[in-house]
Formats: sequence, structure tokens, C-alpha cells
Amino acid sequence: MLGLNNKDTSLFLVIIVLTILAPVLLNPFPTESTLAQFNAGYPDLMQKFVVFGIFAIGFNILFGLTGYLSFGHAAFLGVGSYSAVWIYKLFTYNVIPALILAVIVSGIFAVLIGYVSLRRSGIYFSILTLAFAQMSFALAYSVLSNPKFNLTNGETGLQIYANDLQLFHREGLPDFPHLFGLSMVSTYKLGVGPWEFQLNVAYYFCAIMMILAFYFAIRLFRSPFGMMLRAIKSNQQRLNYTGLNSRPYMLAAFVVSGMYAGLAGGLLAVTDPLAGAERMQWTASGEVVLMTILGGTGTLIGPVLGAGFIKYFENIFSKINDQVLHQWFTFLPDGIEDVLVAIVHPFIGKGWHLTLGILFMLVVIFLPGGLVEGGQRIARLLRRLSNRDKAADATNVSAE
Amino acid sequence: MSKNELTRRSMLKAGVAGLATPTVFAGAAWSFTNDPQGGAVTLGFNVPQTGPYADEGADELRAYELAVEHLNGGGDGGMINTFSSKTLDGTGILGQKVEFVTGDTQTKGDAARASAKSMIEKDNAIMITGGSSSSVAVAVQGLCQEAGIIFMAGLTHSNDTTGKDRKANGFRHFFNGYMSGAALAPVLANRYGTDRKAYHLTADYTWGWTQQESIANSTEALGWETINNVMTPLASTDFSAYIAPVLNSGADVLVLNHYGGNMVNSLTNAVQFGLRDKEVNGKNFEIVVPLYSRLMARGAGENVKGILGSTNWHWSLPDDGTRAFVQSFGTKYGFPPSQAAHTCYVQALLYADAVNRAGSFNPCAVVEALEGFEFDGLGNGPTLYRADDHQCFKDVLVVQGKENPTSEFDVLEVVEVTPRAQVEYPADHPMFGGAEASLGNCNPGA
Amino acid sequence: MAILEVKGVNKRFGGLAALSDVNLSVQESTVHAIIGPNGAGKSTLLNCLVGKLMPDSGSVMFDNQSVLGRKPHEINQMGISRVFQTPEIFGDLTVLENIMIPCFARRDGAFRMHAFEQFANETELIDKSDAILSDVSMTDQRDAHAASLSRGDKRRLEMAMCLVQEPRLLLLDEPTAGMARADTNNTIDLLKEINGKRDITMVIIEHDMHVVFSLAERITVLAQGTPLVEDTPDNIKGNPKVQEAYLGESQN
Amino acid sequence: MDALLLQILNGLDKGSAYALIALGLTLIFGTLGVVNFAHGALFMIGAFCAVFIQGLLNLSYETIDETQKDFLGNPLKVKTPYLENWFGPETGGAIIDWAVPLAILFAIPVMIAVGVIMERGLIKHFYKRPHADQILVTFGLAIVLQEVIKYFYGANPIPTPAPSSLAGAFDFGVLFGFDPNAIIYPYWRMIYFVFAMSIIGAVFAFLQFTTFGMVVRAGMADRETVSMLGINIDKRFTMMFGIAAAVAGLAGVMYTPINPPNYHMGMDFLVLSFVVVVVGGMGSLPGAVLAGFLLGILESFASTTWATTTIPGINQVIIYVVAIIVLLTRPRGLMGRRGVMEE
Repeated sequence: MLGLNNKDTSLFLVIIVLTILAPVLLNPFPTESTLAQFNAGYPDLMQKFVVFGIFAIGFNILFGLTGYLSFGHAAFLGVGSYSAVWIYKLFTYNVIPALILAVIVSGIFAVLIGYVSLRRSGIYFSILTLAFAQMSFALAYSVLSNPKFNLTNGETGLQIYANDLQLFHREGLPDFPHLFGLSMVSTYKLGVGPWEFQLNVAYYFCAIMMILAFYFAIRLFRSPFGMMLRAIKSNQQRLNYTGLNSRPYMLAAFVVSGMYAGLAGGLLAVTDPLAGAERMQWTASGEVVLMTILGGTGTLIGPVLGAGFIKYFENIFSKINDQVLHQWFTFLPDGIEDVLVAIVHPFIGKGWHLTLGILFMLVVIFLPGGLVEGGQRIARLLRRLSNRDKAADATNVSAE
Repeated sequence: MSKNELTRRSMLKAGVAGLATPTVFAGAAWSFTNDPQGGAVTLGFNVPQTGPYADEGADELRAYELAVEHLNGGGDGGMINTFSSKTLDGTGILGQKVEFVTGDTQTKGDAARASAKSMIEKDNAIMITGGSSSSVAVAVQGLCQEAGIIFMAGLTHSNDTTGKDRKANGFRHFFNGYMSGAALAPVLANRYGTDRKAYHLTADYTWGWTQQESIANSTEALGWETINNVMTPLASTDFSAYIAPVLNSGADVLVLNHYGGNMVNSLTNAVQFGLRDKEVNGKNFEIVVPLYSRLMARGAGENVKGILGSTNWHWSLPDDGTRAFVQSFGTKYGFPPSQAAHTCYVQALLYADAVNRAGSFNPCAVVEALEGFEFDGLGNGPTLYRADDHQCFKDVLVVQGKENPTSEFDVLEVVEVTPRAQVEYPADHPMFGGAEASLGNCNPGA
Repeated sequence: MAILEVKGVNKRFGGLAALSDVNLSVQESTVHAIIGPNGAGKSTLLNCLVGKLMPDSGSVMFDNQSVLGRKPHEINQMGISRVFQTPEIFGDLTVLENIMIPCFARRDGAFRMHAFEQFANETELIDKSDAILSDVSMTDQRDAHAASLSRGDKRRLEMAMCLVQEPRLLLLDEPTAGMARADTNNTIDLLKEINGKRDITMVIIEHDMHVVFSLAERITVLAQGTPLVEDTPDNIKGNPKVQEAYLGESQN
Repeated sequence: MDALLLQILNGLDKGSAYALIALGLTLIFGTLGVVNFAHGALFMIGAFCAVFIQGLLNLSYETIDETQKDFLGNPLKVKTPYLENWFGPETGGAIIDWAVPLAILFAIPVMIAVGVIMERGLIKHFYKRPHADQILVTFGLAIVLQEVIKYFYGANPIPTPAPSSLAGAFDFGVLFGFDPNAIIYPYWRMIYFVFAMSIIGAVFAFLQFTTFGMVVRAGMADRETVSMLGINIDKRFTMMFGIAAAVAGLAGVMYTPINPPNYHMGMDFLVLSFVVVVVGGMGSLPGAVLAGFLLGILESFASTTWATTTIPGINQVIIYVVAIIVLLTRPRGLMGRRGVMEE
């Protein structure tokens, strides 16, 4: 289907079904139950899942296929957001032109940065991209926000004011990003018994974008171009001696990847019309690296899983406080309860970064293939176990 | 939001709410976001738990927990007893038990908005409060306006929060840069004379700019000369390159428009360069830190001694409200509250009281109840929540680093309580967005 | 006709003269071997031919075009392929993909953004690759990961990758280094067949005299960066200067 | 002219910190071939060694002073450090005053231990892994280390002053015939510079004149050859990691009086230190030192009013711009060697 082989088609269909049903699947616990705090089916988090999913898919095209570790990819995300918000400010709240500009501008940035950075490889490349990203961050954070020439609105972040130009904004259109009049913030609340599911326009819009992004990623992975990128990772020297110029391939991969990031940045501005410089900081670049590695570098589904995993735990962990902990362990005797709370305390709430750091290390050390590899290992183990059972059954049968 | 499609379910819900609580504020919209159900109301405390302001965030959170305890009738009641409005009786808000959720702003606009959104969308928070920086306050205030939620700002000192970025759904109890300047200038003139040349180092972002502008205007009005203003990158950690040329510039006062880690480092550097031991123009060289935070001042250690600045509130104030608050906070946590804790505690109480007086959680009703509200007994003397820009007007404290602290919390001492009249300004003041700035309309959400 | 002309090439590394005044002429369709003791400059010379190193002076003409200053991929596109001392293949890719890449290079040039084409639709190239695989008798390993091949198979794969490009000149850097005797003989047969059937000119750098004398039609002896003598194998065998400079000391 | 001298002086101390961190990074990179993103965290841990020692020396007992009240109106509990009790307020106070220099003695063994544990426990397993994995695992470690410190010491900076006799500033300008106050420079920053130079000197001397150092240098040049000689190079490399950690740690200890330490100070330095290493030339020790001072001074110059009014924002991007230019024109860095990290 759609030029995909059977395996990819089923993976693609699974992704489509999961994203469409996400508002339901991610809300397994009734609204009033104590477990409702583990629900993830509310618009903001679901939007983050798909948007960062796109970001990670794009990053994976670069890192997963070519092995070039960019430590400055967040710069493109930020550029995308700024471009989109500028479209809102100058022309219209319609998201389509905003996204188009976001992708184009981040693409141009990627060409410039990529052209320079790709003259070096390995650790040099990582540090060059890091330097570019930090430079972009410094530019956005303060240099380009002076009162005379305010492109980014600095630390406060670029936002829309009532007196902005908004050339094509008309009476009757929502005062929020919209798709030809359909406000992105609209949410249909579907009540089913004790459950309540929130079907949000921005989420579905982003989800469709992610499905498209995912589709293009599959096509790219399976194309001769994708094979060339993998060849670069495998043996760049051989590639050059085989008559292929790795530079334009790398640049193309870098730009595609940067455009994905720009799309993700634009979508962030679709869900929330604001662009902040901290999106471009190198720690934000580290986050997308983590998502990709955690999910499974070089796999199709891995980055999406990784993005979801990180964003989910970031939201849930950082919101757990000691009171919540006491509620959890309330069934235990007081002494044990206090001890348990004391043990868990450093890792939750404000300690979430500690958990993240530990997780990061554990994944890199023990599971370089990420969650996908973990899943495969478990599947293999199960298969082996069931085979052994079958074998055992077989011997039993023959013995009878 | 007004553009929101109304669903059958939300209409139904609103109808039920209307029946169950017949006291719904008449005249306001009959439906609003996160109308509390089931005997409990959820407040969202959005404070920095990670990042450089984590300690302030932790103190804010302590204050909120204390406020919730007091609102629900626990503890000694704190400032509820001294508050001039008497609608709070320990039965929660409008008879609903107060619950809360916490979020981490990370002192980043993005993260703060994300956690506020999650509290609104997932935990049905009816009000968001907290924060320890102006950019976060402005970002979250904008979000709350869009979502139809009341935002009670925490520590935010930029003029913009209630200036050009003011919003109908947002309220600030904390003072601002203009007030710092207005309060500080007379004390400076008094202490250091009117013939002074000031050199400003300013953190290069909106708070820094408005702060610098305010201080420069106020001091120039009293005869000072501003001979230079150097912008320092917000991300700077070492200020030596900016401080070294100060002595040779002819200035005899250094004004550090820095906050947080910037302030600690620039002040430490300035003292290190021996500025305070020097004489310029025949006068002792002086350093001024317009906005003090006790938590941060501790980081600068000995260096703050004798340095003038302003603050919203200090635990050593003698009034009943302050004493009651310090008593219950100190008893519970073992140390005195910071100004961040104070403003957050007060904001929580003010919100609860406004809901009680309005008889509804509807944001528009709450806005109406808070606008123009005069109160007392919350530690800052008689205070007004001005209707035009949702800024509190109250006395401002001028403080200085204490020479002989008796404990690690005893860092600052109050030099003067500047009366409210002296720090007031018109709502259309040019530093606050001028005539263009507008609150817009209150938004009750869905 | 000389397909490769090297004239007066000099290359210095710091104070060390790696190549001094090297002249070499390789005739079309012949197998030309370059031999010489360690450090004689054989690999340096090869690297100058493929664009990895830039000589300090001199000229290198391939088919009357200069190769100097060109990048490795441009030189390959001119029709020069190279086999490395240790097999350089794409370890993470399958054997078929390893062969496909040079096919693409030949058909599409040094770069083409074929991001939305489908690999499976390239039937023509796949057929061509399969043919080559059967030529080097590796059809069975078609879908194996290249990294999992034995060393000999890697060598054959690399050779196949070069052959599928139908180069006019094939440079081989010790193609039988580290091989067992039987494998070496297989390789010799393969190379003979390539030279005969496909009419590919070859330059071989080799230590193993058995290989050299089985294959080469011309031999250049390099010593201390200078060509000592160039002649037919028979004459080289009998040349006392060569014996002295090279054969005498390396018969171990 | 005086402004010029002033900014050169100002660049020296920052340059010293960059140089020391970059030196450690290069040692680790050159010997072990590992890119250590946790090196900034080592700098930070060094700084917190000083905080720890200061806290230790300030360990106090409480006495109740009925004449004073605390903030709740209860009698004030007065804290007196044990040291002042044991040695008398004079001597005890002086010891506490010298906490930062004393912390050096403490930091050396601690940092060596931290380095060795890090190498044996974690880095060792990453020699054969790709550089990307090394970057990532050390990046994770850096987060963990700084969060652990934050858990114990909080997020706010902690004042760790220099001994009071070393506080204050020196008027350099007068020496050179400028007006008074034209060129002032704090004593402690001078000490920092001298200290950094001695450490750098010591490391170079150690590598140059000891057998250990010679083996390590040989190993940096060609690891395989040396291990073929039967020398247990791994053990020496572990020690090198310990030394690199100690260098970073000492840089941190001595930096605390300049700016009060907080948990993320390491990250602030890390990115710049990497830039320094790359500009200096990956694997080149003199390059790291040279680039450290060069970039420190450049940054100082870019911060002058003259520079920022000529090119707004130059102070924030200068280092990155220089790095990009250097890498593009001299891809191996200022003093980089051939063949290091070429792949």
C-alpha cells in the first residue's frame, strides 16, 4: 500500500490507529479515580507526543541513518516556532502559511549551518552544531531582542499582541491559530460513563502531520537515498571511492532533518502561539537525542516511542509530590510508608531530572538499541520460552 | 473561550452546576472552564522546581501548602485571622475543600505554559498561581487568559506583567520595577546626596530594561546623573569585564539591575574589585541592588552588607499580619518565609476570598470581585488591587544588607517603609505600555 | 595506448621524500604490478592516483585527463575503481545493497536525491547485481549482512562492487594479503578472468611474488620512492638490481 | 591603552579556568580517546569540595541566648563553630577563614578518587563504543552528578569567600603610570591565574620529565605500540583520568571565591571548554592552554562597551564565531595533530 512493503504497511496502519485513538487509549482510568493522575489523554500532553515525535523522527533521519550526532538540532525547532509566530503577527492566524514558512526558514537555516558543519565529521561535527545552536540561542535570547530591532522578544518569548498588524485577520475568525476558521483550541469532550475523553483539534491536526511525517520517513528509509545515508554511516570512505559524493547526501539529510524540526517547531506554535528562546538551548537538543536513543536509533518507530516516553514521564514524574506519594503508600504501616516516601522522594517532582539522567545512562549502557531493542529481546525470550514449551509438549506426546 | 464549540456535554454539565449552586453570579456567563465538581476545588501551583530558581520555587510551594491548610481549616489560620475581609472560615472556598496540583515551570516560558496547560486540561485546575520570573509570569498569564482561568502571579517584578502585557484574567500582588525606583530614589538621595553619578549594569532582557529605566528616571528626577548603562547578557556568569571599567568612568554609584544568579555574581565581583573601598569624586563609592531577594542575597554572603535595595515584604515587619504569617510558617517549617512565599500565600488567600465574595468560581465574577478591592492585614498595610491594570498598590520596603546578622535568615533589615502614595502611577504611564495597554475582556473559558 | 601516465611525481612528508620523480605508464588492457620493499612508496603512489593524496609536483593523466586535484568520487566517476588492502565494504548493509550502491553511482552519478523512489522498483539494477553476485559465486549470501561474511568473501564482495561499475582501470592494493593459498589461487583465477573477459586494465600492488608472476604482464619495481626498473616478469626475475634491492631481502 | 590592559587582565582568570578544564578534557581525550561531557561536572564537584570543607569547618554547636530573640520570638539559638571552641575565636576563626585554600588539600584525593572510580566504573566500558555513545553516557552522568549536588546543597549559589587577607583589589595602573583606579585587579583573581599556571606547569613537567609521563605521552601518540611493549598502559591511563579530574576539581575549588558556586556552574563552563578544546586542537595539550587563554581574553575584549556598541551582541557570540572560523580554516584546530579524530 502507498508504496510500502507489507511489514511497513502494517506498522504504518498501527501508527495511524494509535494516533487516532490516542485520546481514548491514553485515558484508561475514569476521571474521578485516584489512578486518573496517570492518564495522559489530555490535549497538551498528546500534542507534545506527536510534535516531539516529529522532531525525533527528523533527528533520526540524520543521526539514525548517517550516524552524525548533531547537538544543535533544537535551533531549527526554535527557528520554526519564531517563523510561525511571525506569520501570526504579520498576516494571519491560519496555520497553513505559518507551517509552510516554518519549514522553509528552518530549511534555509539548515542549509547554512549544515554547509559549514558538514565540512567536519565525528566529534567536530557535534561540537560545530553545538556551537551554532548556542550562538542561535544567544542571538534569540538577547541579541535580536533589543528595543530597536526586536525579532525574538528575548526572554519573554515572541507572542501576539492586540496591536499586531495581522493583515489578513478578519472579524469572526478565532483569535487563536486556526485552520480556515476551525480554531485549534476547540475540544470536543466525549463523556462515556465515568470516562471523559478530550478530542482536540490541534491534537488531530498535529497527529495528521505526524502521520505524514512518519510516512515520508518510511519512504525515505526504504529509498535508495536512505540506503546511501546508511552507507555513509557504515563506511564513508568506501562510498567516496565508489564514485558517490557524500557531502550533498549529508547536506540533504541534514536539511530534511532540519525541516522536520522546523515543522515540529511550527506545530508547537500551532498548539500555543508563542515562541521562546529556551527551545533552542543545547539542553533541548540533548533532549531529542535522548528521545531517539531511548526509543531506538535508526529504527522507524523508536523515536516516536522515545518522545512519548520522555514527555509522559516528564509530565507525570514532575507532578508527583510527597503528598501524592503518601497517598500511594497509605496502605502501608506508617514507618514503612515514611521510609518508602523518603527513598522515592529524590527521584520525583523536582528530582525528575535526576531520574532522567539515570535513565539516560542506563539506556546508553545496557540498551544501546533503545526500547525497540528491549522489546525485541523480550519477544525473542518469549518465543524461545514458548518454543521450549512446544518442544517439551512434543516430547511428552511422543512419550505417551 | 468564546470561540470554543459548546458541546452537549459541557452544556449539560453547566446546567447541573447551575442547579446545584444557585448562588452562581448572576449576569456572568453561565459556563466557564473547569467548574469545580464533587465538593472539591483544585488550584494549580506552578512554581520552578528545577533550574536556578528552584529554591524560591520550593519556598513558594511551602507557602501554598500552608495556605491550603489554612483555607481548609487546618493549622492556626495564619493571616486569615488578620485579613480585613472575613469571608474565609476554614471551610475551603465556597464550601468546597481545597485541593492542589503542582507543576514545574523550570523558569522557562515553554515549560511553564506546558505545565499550566496540563493542570488546566488534565487536573481541572480552576486557578493557576506561582512563578519566580517575569517572563514566566507573562507567558502563563497569556495562557490563562486564552484558557479562561484566573492567574494569580507569584514573584514577578517587571513593569510589563501589569504593563504592556497586562491581561484581564491576571493579577499581581508583587510590586514592580517602577515602585522600586520610586521608593528607592528618595532614600538614595537622602543617604548618598543628590549629586551622584550612576553607572548601571543591566541584565539584557525585559525585566532588566524596565528596572533600569525606572531607577534611572527616579534618581535623575532627584538630581542624579546616569553616566552609563551597560547591558550584560542574561547568561553571563562572570561580570569582571563589565565591572572593571566602572571605577575609571567617573561614576560614584554602581546600580546592579540584576536578579537571581546574575545579582549574586555581579555583586560578588563588584565587591571583589574593591569598589566599595574606593573614593571617587571625593565620595565613597556605593553599590545599589534595586531588587533584593533574601534567598538570593544569602548567595552573595558578606557582600550584601550595607547595600541598599527594595523588597516587597520582609519577615521582620512588625504588623499583625506579618507576625501571624511568620509564626505559622516558621512553626511549620523552622525558618522564616521569603518574600516569594509571602506573595504567593497572600495571592492564594486573595483568590479564595474573592471567590467567596463573588459567590462563584466564574473567572469573570472573580475578576469583578478583585478589581478595586481594598484590603488590609496581609502584611503590607492597606492595599488596593487597582481595577485598571490588576496591580496591587501598597507600601514598599527599602532594605539594606544587615551588618550583624544573628542567623542565616537574618540577612536584610528594613530601612524605610515607603508609603503607597509615593509609588503610585497612572495606569497609562508610558513605562506601562502607555494608553495602548489594555486588559482586554475577562475570559471565562468554555 | 597508455591509459595511465604518471610523470615526474614527487611527494614529501616533512623531511622524508616518499616519492621522487616517479614515472609510470600503464597500457590499456594489461595487468601492471608495482612491487617493492616496505616503505618504497607503493601505497603513497596509489593514494596519489585515487585523489587521497596530492603530489607536490608532477602529473597523473588517466585517459589523457589529469586526475590531480580531483576528489575520490570524481576519479571513480572517470572510471577508476579501487580495492583496498583490508576489504572496505558497507558492513551494516546486505550484500545485495553493497552491490547496488556502485550500480547507482554508475547510473545516477555522484549525487541524486532519490528519496521517494523505491528500492524494490530498481529491477534492472537488481538483475545486474544478481548477475555479478553469481559471477563471484556469492548468490547464496545475497541477503546476508556484509559484516558477517568471512574475510575471503568480503574481499570477493569488494571486488564485485568494483566490477559492477565496469571500471576502465582497477587498482588493487595487495588483494591477497592475509589469504590462504587456496583463496589466493581463486583470487588469481578471478582476476585473470576479469582481465580477460571484461577487458579491465589493472594495477596491482602486491607482496606475494606468486600472485605477481601469475598475473602481471608488466612489473614496476619501486625502491625508496623511485622506480628502479620496469619490465616484463621474466626480465624482472633475472634482473640483479631487483634481486639486490628487493627480492633478496624479502624472501621470507 | 589602559582599557586594553584591563581587558587582557580580565581575560586571564576566565582563560585560566577554560585552560584548566580544557587541559583535563584533552588529557582524557588524548590518552583514553574518550569525549567526556561530564568534565564540567567534575569542575563543579571540585567547587563543592570547597563548600563541603567550609561547612565542615563551620560545624557548630548551639547555645541558647536568652537576651536575643529569633524570628518566632523564642530565645535565639546561637551557633558557635567547634573550631572556635577548641582553638579560641582567633585561631578557629582564622582556620574557617582559610576554608578555600584548605579545601585544596581535601579536593586532590577526592577528585582523584572520583576520576578513578568514574574511569573504572563507567568510562572503561566505552572505549570500544562509538564517540556518540561516549558523549551520551557522560552527558547523562553530568546530569546525575549535578542533580545529586543540587539535592544536597540546593539550587541557590553558596558564598565561599576567599580568606579576608586576600580579598580586595590591587591597583595595577599606578605601577604603569596610569591614573589611580584605571586598572584594578582583585588579588584572588591574580592568585587564580598564578595557581592555574603552576598547575599547567606541573602537568607539563610531569608528562615531560617522569617515566610515567613519558609512557603516557607515548601512549597518546600510539596506544598500540606501547601496549605491545608490555607496559600496563591501562592502569596509567586510569591514573591520567584521576589527574585530569583533579585538575578540573582544583580549578573548581579555586574558582569559588570568584563566583559563588551553584550546581549548574559546570554546564556553564562545559560547552565553552569544548569549544576551547576544539579550537586548540583535539588532543593537543599546549593547544588547549593557548586556546583557553585566547578565548578568555577575546571574550573580555568583546565585552567592552566599545565592542558591544560597534557590533551589538558580539560579546555573546564571539567565542562561537571564532570557533567556527578556526575550524573552517584550520580544521585540526590551532595546534592539532594529524590523524587525531579524523574519522
